[in-house]
Amino acid sequence: MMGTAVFYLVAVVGVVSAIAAVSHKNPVVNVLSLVVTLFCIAVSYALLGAEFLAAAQILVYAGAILVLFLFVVMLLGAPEEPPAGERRPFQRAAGLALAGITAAGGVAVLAGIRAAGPAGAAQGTADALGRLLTGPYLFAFEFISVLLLAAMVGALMLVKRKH
Amino acid sequence: MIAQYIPVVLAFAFAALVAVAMVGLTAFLGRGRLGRSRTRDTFESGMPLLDSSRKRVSVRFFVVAMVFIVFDVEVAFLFPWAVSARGLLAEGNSTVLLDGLVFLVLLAVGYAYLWREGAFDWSRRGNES
Amino acid sequence: MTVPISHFVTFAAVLFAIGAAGVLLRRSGISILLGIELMLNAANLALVAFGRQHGQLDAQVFVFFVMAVAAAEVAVGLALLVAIFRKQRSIDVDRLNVMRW
Amino acid sequence: MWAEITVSAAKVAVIAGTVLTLVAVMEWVERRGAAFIQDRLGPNRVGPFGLFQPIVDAVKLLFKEDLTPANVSRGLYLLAPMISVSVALLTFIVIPFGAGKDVTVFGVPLGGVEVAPDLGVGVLFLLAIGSLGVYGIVLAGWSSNNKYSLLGGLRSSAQLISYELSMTLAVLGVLLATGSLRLDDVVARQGGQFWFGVVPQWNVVPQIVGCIVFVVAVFAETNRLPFDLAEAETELVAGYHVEYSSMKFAAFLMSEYMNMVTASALIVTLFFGGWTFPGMSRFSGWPLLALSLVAFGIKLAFFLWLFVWVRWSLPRFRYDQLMRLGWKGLLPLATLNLVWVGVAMAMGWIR
Repeated sequence: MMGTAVFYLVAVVGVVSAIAAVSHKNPVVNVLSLVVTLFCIAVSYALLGAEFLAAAQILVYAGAILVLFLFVVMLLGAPEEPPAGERRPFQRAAGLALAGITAAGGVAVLAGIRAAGPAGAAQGTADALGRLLTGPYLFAFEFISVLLLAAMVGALMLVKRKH
Repeated sequence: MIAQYIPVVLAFAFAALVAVAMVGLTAFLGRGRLGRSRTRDTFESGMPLLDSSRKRVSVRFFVVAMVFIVFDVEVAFLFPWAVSARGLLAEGNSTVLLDGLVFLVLLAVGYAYLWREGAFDWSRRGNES
Repeated sequence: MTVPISHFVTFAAVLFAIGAAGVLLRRSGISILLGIELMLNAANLALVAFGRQHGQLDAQVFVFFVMAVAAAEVAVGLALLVAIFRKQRSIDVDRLNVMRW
Repeated sequence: MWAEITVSAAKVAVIAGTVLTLVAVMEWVERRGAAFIQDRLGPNRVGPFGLFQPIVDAVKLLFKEDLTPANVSRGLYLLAPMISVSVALLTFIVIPFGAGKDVTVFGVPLGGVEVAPDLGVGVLFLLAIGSLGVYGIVLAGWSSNNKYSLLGGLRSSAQLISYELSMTLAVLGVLLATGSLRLDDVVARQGGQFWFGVVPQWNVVPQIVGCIVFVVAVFAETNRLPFDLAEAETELVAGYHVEYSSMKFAAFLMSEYMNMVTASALIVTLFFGGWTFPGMSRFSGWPLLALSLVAFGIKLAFFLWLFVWVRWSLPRFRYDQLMRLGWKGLLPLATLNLVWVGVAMAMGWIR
């Protein structure tokens, strides 16, 4: 029951901060709210038995990726959202409608799986994940390195000043 | 298995309590005399403030952070490998260490590229914004 | 644990919709990338929840890979934003309507 | 259930209380140590040898005028020191400070002098939460709306993330040799056995390179001299906390010292056998617990003194030197250490 209480607390906090993350005007607040949301997702992972993933989520997402976001916000001098000038009203309505459809679709999918409860109790320990990574997913494991290498080269080329 | 998180929850509560107490206590005990405007000025070595301090900063910070997230993800992938390697080795899987070595070699290629491009040279010209 | 899996998935769906709304409605490039991150994370959460339902760990490995892909996406995406900001002095995506400059 | 929670809460209170006391002691040691190294007396008015100086300092800081500068982003400005303190208070919960697996309190197993002994992710929790410490610094720098703060905060956060990689890679070497994320297992593997009958099987012997990398990296992570580029009084006045006063300033100071304690404890645990000591197999139960605490305390004291010693002996790096050392020096060394551990394991040199 402690897990239950924690989950609903985390869900509410996560949703509220997610709304702040996409709607607040100040980009620094956006990034920080997303940190809170990602933290809530990490707690959900822990509740789902994915303990390693929870730690990796904080280490990689909150500790690295969003730091990069924060650096970019400061790099650009914390730009405010430009005034909503040229954008036509129907674009805004269409955006909201699409988001609504997405949510409705998610809920519709949910109705199908409501019957089943928690079945397996496979624990996502680092050891178990390591065995999968070096076993069936070995190629993907090695290839991730190549993907990140490509991303690194690309990003460096983009920000480099040409002389 | 949820039980393993009880101390973590308690520690979070304790940390939050201490943090709030520290900032709250000083606000409570250190009241009064507020509002003398000069003391609340931004400190610029005694100079009056000339302009905003929210400047755009050098792109080199971005490069460092970008390189960091790439390597951080790679290191995160090494954790499960490192933890399971010992057990797998004992079970007779002799190539598991080689898997990690290949991963590290691929990482080293990226590292060598960054070195050549001068991403680690803070004072080299041409990197700054 | 007594929380049904469907509640985790509902949480994920709501987060996904919020992220989608952010991507569709905001005009600053940073906010759009943040929205994409939120959507990716919501998908990850759903994946972990479904993986739990089936008692399998493969979903968690997938999520781990998604994290790596997200890191790569963020590195390149933000580098693009920095490059665009240098040319245009703005990260308003509505003004990105020129093919070359 | 409730008994476990009570024991856990008691452990949080006792261990955190000890660490906070150590922070006060370290403040005194730092000032007296500095005075000793510079051949002067140091604080000597309050109590014997000035021992009560930290208490006086704390009271003074508590009653200082609570200033919030005019141009700051108020919410973030208040949040930053809170993040720093919370992160510092959370990181040491996975460190085993002493034995006690076979001890029970009121019928509840104590599980060692460690707040969260059953946490599966072990040291990864410490690394993950520790990586959030960047936010405290970067937010302090940005929200203060001060050029010194902004530069200090950015510099410091870039420094933190640069050295975090080397630190993590050095930890990975130990984890690879141990095959577990839990620091309990790391300690258990190092205790009780000897090479050639005299050299304890501490990780520092096969992984001396990793140990050096780790020590240097945690010096940078704790923002201590020779890596205190964030403060750099001569160029940045005080870096990211220049706009902070009273207890908010003390929060940053305290988190620095707490991080120092955690870092020293981590060095001891990962590379120097943790709480193990020669001849410990003859003891069990409470005597073992007490002796293990003493052993840990002695090792911890040495590394804490090392922090003070180095601070007053070495000059500060220049920023480009710092980055060069981190990226071109420590990172390859840490990777080589990892490869070496792998090779040694494949050859059967490390069992």
